[in-house]
Amino acid sequence: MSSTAEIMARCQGLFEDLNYSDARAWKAKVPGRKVVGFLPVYVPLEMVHAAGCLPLGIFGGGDQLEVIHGDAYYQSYICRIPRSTIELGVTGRLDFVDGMLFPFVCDVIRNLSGIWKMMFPNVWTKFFDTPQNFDSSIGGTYYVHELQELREGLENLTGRKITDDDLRRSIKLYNENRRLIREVYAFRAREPWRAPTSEVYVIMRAGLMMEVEEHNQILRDYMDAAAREDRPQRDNVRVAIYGSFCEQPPLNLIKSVEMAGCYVVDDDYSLVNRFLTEDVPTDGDPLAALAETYLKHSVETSCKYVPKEEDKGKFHVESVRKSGAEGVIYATPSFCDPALLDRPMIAHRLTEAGIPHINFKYAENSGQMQPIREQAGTFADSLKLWS
Amino acid sequence: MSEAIKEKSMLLQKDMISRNYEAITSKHETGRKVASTFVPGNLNELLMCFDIVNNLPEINAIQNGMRKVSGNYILEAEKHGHSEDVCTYVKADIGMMGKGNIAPNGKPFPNPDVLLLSYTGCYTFMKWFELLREQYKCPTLMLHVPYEGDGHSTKNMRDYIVKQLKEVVIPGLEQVSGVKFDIDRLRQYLKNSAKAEDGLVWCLEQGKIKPSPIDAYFGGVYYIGPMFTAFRGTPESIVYYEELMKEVQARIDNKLGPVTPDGTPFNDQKYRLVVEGPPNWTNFREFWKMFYDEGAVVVASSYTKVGGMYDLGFRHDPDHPLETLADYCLGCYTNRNLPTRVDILAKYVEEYEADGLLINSIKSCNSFSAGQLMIMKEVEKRTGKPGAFIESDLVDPRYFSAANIKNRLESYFQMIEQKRRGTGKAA
Amino acid sequence: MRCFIGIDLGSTTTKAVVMDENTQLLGRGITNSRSNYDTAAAVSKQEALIDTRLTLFRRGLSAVPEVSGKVDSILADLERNFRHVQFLEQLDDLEQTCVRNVKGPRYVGKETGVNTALAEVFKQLRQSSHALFQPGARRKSDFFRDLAGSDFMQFGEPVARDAGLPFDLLVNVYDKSIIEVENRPPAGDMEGKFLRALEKASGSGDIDSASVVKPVKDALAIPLEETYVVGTGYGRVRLPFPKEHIRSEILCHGLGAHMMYPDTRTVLDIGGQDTKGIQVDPQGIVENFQMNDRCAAGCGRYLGYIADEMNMGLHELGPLAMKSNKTVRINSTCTVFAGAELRDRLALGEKREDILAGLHRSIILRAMSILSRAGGVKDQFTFTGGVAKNEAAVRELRKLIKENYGDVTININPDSIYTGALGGATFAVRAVVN
Amino acid sequence: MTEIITAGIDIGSGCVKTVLFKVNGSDAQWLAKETARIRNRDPFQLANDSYEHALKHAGLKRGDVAYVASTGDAENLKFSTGHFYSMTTHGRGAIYLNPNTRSVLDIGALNGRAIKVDASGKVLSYKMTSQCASGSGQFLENIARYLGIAQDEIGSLSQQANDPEKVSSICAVLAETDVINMVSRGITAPNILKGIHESMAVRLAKLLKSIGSTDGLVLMTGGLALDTGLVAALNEALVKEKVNLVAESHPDSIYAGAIGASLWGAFRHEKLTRLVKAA
Ligand SMILES: Nc1ncnc2c1ncn2[C@@H]1O[C@H](COP(=O)(O)OP(=O)(O)O)[C@@H](O)[C@H]1O
Ligand SMILES: Nc1ncnc2c1ncn2[C@@H]1O[C@H](COP(=O)(O)OP(=O)(O)O)[C@@H](O)[C@H]1O
Ligand code: SF4
Ligand code: SF4
Ligand code: SF4
Repeated sequence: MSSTAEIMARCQGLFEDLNYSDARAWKAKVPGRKVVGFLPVYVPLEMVHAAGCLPLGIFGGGDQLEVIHGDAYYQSYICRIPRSTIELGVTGRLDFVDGMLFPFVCDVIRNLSGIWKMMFPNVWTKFFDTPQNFDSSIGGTYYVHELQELREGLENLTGRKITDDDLRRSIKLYNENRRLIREVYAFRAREPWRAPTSEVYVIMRAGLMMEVEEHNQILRDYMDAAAREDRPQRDNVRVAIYGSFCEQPPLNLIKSVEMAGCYVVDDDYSLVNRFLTEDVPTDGDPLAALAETYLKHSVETSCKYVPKEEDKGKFHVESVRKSGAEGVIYATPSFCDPALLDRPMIAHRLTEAGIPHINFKYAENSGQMQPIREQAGTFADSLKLWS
Repeated sequence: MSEAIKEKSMLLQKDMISRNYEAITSKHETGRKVASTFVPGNLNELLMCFDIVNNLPEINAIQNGMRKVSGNYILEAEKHGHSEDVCTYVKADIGMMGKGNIAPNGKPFPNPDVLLLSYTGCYTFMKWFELLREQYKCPTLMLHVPYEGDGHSTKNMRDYIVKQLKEVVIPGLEQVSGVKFDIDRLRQYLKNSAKAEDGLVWCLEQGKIKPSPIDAYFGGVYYIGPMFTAFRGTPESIVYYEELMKEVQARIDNKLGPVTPDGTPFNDQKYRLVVEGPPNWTNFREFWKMFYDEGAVVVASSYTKVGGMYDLGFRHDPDHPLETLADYCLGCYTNRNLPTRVDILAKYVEEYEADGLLINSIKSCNSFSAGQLMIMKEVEKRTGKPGAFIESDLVDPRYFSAANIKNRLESYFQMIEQKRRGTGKAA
Repeated sequence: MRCFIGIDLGSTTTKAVVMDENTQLLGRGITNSRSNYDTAAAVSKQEALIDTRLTLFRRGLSAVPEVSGKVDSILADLERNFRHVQFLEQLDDLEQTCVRNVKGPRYVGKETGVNTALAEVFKQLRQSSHALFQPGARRKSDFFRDLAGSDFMQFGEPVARDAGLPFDLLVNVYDKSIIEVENRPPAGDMEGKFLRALEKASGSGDIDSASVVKPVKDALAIPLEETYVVGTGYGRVRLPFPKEHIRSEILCHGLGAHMMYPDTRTVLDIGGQDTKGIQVDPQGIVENFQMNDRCAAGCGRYLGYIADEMNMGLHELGPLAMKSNKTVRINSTCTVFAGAELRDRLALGEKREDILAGLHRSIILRAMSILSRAGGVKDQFTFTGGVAKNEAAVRELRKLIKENYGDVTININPDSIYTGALGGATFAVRAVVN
Repeated sequence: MTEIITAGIDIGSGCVKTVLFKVNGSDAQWLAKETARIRNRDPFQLANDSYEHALKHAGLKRGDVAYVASTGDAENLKFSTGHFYSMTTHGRGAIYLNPNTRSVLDIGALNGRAIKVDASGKVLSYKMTSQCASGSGQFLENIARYLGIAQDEIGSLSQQANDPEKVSSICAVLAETDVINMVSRGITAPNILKGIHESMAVRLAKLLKSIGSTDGLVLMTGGLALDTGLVAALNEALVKEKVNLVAESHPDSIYAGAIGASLWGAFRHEKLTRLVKAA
């Protein structure tokens, strides 16, 4: 049985490694293995897994990467994640990646897929679109075809067929992964001092850089270890953080928020592994199952259209209630149109529901934490002193 | 643009626009229904089938930008919690509501009866109408147009759009308007569209002549006006383009350049440019002047393709009414992937014999801007012609820095000039 | 003789270069632009003409056998003494201006006290000025404002304390007056000043007056005719010249770098508020360029803020940063926040030199992005602008160029700050001669 | 209710502010105040010295103080009992200085903060300016120095303006150049200062609106509160905005953070004592 410190050392190592040595080693181990990178927010990882590939989460360069060439491709008023992603590419850090998936998030990631095609013509690059029409017969039909296209693309890449049974097996593993993650989240919401978000977050990020089987084991081990260890409970308030679904904040920011007196009990960081909120059925046609789960049981986030006005923000309000958060910090990357355009609408809904909220912006390489501490700290003060 | 000298086509257009604003603002008297919808991927012919008047928030934002009121509207929106970082078209629109929602004709805008969210090429449209929907609480019809990520459309995409048209959009519009859908009416309008489209394409292609009888950017935004807004499919737009063609032909015959806002023909054309990206509206004339003062004419632009890429051969096809609408939506400029955009721009630089590609990068608009530096590099590489990059915004006056833009433009033109003279003998 | 002049009106400094018709460089002059632009242009031009005289002296003296081998030291003496004469003259002006400015409600009842203190401070300033102009003395800056200013603060504080006056009163009267003085171009009569300097220098014994005075006087007699002036730089639109005398700073920098290093293909210029990456062809013609956008993060002024925050001269930052062997990563390069970042880091217990090294690296990282945007770095590479004087910045640049572009010849000229003006002067020659 | 002594220490980016209070229930008596400009010194050492100074002034010893509350950049202050964040303390301090306060604008050297409070000093909402230093106190200070104007003269000069000149740049650095341009165009110092004040005022008005302040008194705290020109410009901007807000300053505005800390310290102390008793 490992301690949280041991688990964290493994995950931290993966999380910080901008050379992706682990994924490289995975690929080198068996000739012919392929690695497929993906960007936030959602792609069906089970499909990549079923193809025998390693899905590798590429979530920007964080605050340790010096961006030189990436800036040459983006104006100052565009968020950071595409430029650090380009930096990773240009500096050869992704030279072992055989395919790249650019999901439907926003115009920035969308256009990045085109840049990738031009810059790395030898990499299989796919823009992966998810429907914004949630009717099974309309959006569903379209999505099944898109999934089929993705399947064929992967088959082309690996030179082997993906059978329905391959897919079902992978879906099962990922159902397990999602279930365990839901458990970790519930555990943290119950006893946030035992599972600080600065740890949970790193475990989630690391999980997107390893095989799902290993991650499942780590999740189990972590919950065991964390429940056993004696960690002091502090006089902190409970907050949920939303708006951080794409470009990720620096780990220091998460730590600063915790230091300023907040327990983070819910978040939308690296959403991909919680995007589907229920198990994907493993009987019947797996593509239809994936499509149907996406249409009917996926999170609300800024990159998905909400068909009914009255449903906007409902997901957030419900998550706040479920996790027992006392307030919401809506923390968005600077220049993130999806999150920032959503912000007033979500804010209205939270206000209507009587949930206190604040917002601020960050960049993946933010260095100055003082304003963050001050804003989060004041929020904590105010929840502590007056509620 | 009050004191500008106007040609007949411009007066025609002005009249069309004001009649449309009249139709919108008088909806309570006339009982007509009003839809809000966007330029790229707009389904004007379809709306006409339901006698619905078309109100385009982007056009309102442009009007407000040119009338120099957008700055205040944007501030108003920011005061209500909108971020400084996001698209200013959206904020100018939301802010206008906050300030009484007055149309350019001075009358209040009525609330729309339906938001037709036929979004293509830009993600922000979706958020924009979610925001409007929150205000107006009116029916919202979403038409999701997939992005051409691989540089072409697929049957799946087309089927998806047609299905949405059949099962979501048309029934929705029938319900809002109480008018039954008549596909033959649609065919007739589409026929009108195709005819007008021929005219527009002819005009834009005259940029190949030297001196160019048109300015395909500053002038171009007028030429595309009727086609991109509420008039595609109407007989008036056919008349407009016939008039425009006559004017252009007259200039060709007399070897004249386009008419500048000062009213003089711009004949002394030293530099020919292809421009990528939308213009700035708040300082539109000042911006244009920076070009013609230096002798730069724009011979082709991408902005004039956001509402449809007709020059690549697409025409609305009355024989396949719904399919043609789908193809139209899929093919708008910003719905094409970056490699395709590079192909198009490089082709323009070559076919229009331009001195280079100038990019006006818009702070607001990720759809256009994210990736433009890569576009510039690629086009430079392919054509061997130098590119230049300036930055401004659509309707936020805070982001128009005349000195900065002028500095870059002058340097760019002097550079082209120096290069032309070969050895450094230039002075 | 015909003189061709290029003036580069930068955001922080204004530079002038004088050339003869064969594009031979005659003189350079610099002043800070923190004053009215006409004045800045006039002052820098005057400085360049002074330098031109020195060149002419050199030419004259080189023909005099008696001084062979001593020309350098004679000229250096002459210049030091000339500068000293000029300095004292400006100091007098400053003192009179200060006295005039001791008025208004804040000074009521304290006039005499302040005046006495001022007299004392200026006495000390005059005394210390000798040391400033000693042979081999290292001056913090070339500008009167900086030289007089730092000593004024240094002497002022104890004087004020002893006199029981708030130091702020003195600072304020200084701040007010220095602008006025700066906005008055130093009185003309260059010849007279040179003659006085010559006297002073020969008074000191090591100059053989007879053999030197005549060639110097002869050189002073040569009329300097301003044949053509070209203006460039940030403030060029405000220059008092017609449009055809004005060139884009990009072109001037490209051409200037080409004049210095004909094999240059890539030029980086880091100025006060902009950073430019320029590609030039073998003729010095600009092929491509990029500059920072509407945010001045990470430009030269950034270092100015840091220097202020640390109470140091700009010249001293580089050497201190060089002492570091560990770099602290700094991500935010907002020029104005530089000070805050510094404080933040100091509070975290980082060492000053390490933070400084980090700040220098972040400036250069930004410059590297602009270079990358302008098409990368080709052989040879020339670094120009004020920041090229900073050794720590140069060290980081060399490292990063090597890492990203391999072995590239890197040219850095001690006079690189004049690159734009040099290009301007070259354009001036071409306008007339070709 | 027992009478206790509490201290509030506010470490800012420009100065350290220290206060001492005697608190008895809702009754608070101000015993001492100290400001020290940091000027490249170690702020923690400075805080320590200031604190000593203040104690001496009030005739007290360290042991007499029940709760030392820090605020500002002072989370790591060794001798503090607890830390409150700036906006919590500025809100409370502002209510102490003027009980009619409903919104607080705290404008320091680098950041601006708008805070909406209720009558008890409870923070209802707040917002900080962004990471870009445009329109900050530091910027104004630089310009003033360049113009040769002392900080306490800025206000009155600005109010003498007859034709304020707009500052167009968003960037504080480029704006400085703008200003230098203005000087060379012969624009007078009052018109330049007023122009800067106006552009700051617009931003501040926006900040206030964004936290939902629509009526009542706005108390300015922090270093720039004493700048009467800014207060005047802000009031003009508020009138133009047609909001029912009036901005005022207070001679002790600069202490608002420290006062708030001291008073929340007392509140917290009482709560803790009660908890201990209950236990
Ligand atoms: N001796 C020096 N050592 C280090 N840096 C210097 C020195 N002199 C000038 N600088 C830097 O150079 C900048 C000015 O560069 P310059 O090329 O003159 O700019 P501009 O043309 O915009 O006036 C200053 O802001 C300063 O940071
Ligand atoms: N009388 C005054 N008039 C104008 N500005 C002032 C005055 N006194 C102080 N300041 C400005 O106030 C700022 C410091 O304010 P303060 O609230 O102490 O900031 P911080 O909390 O960040 O240290 C400085 O920028 C200084 O220039
Ligand atoms: S951070 Fe926001 S704007 Fe940037 S790529 Fe992600 S979703 Fe798009
Ligand atoms: S982002 Fe661009 S395309 Fe999208 S709404 Fe704004 S201006 Fe239009
Ligand atoms: S971040 Fe700093 S340097 Fe950049 S615009 Fe803002 S104030 Fe200017």
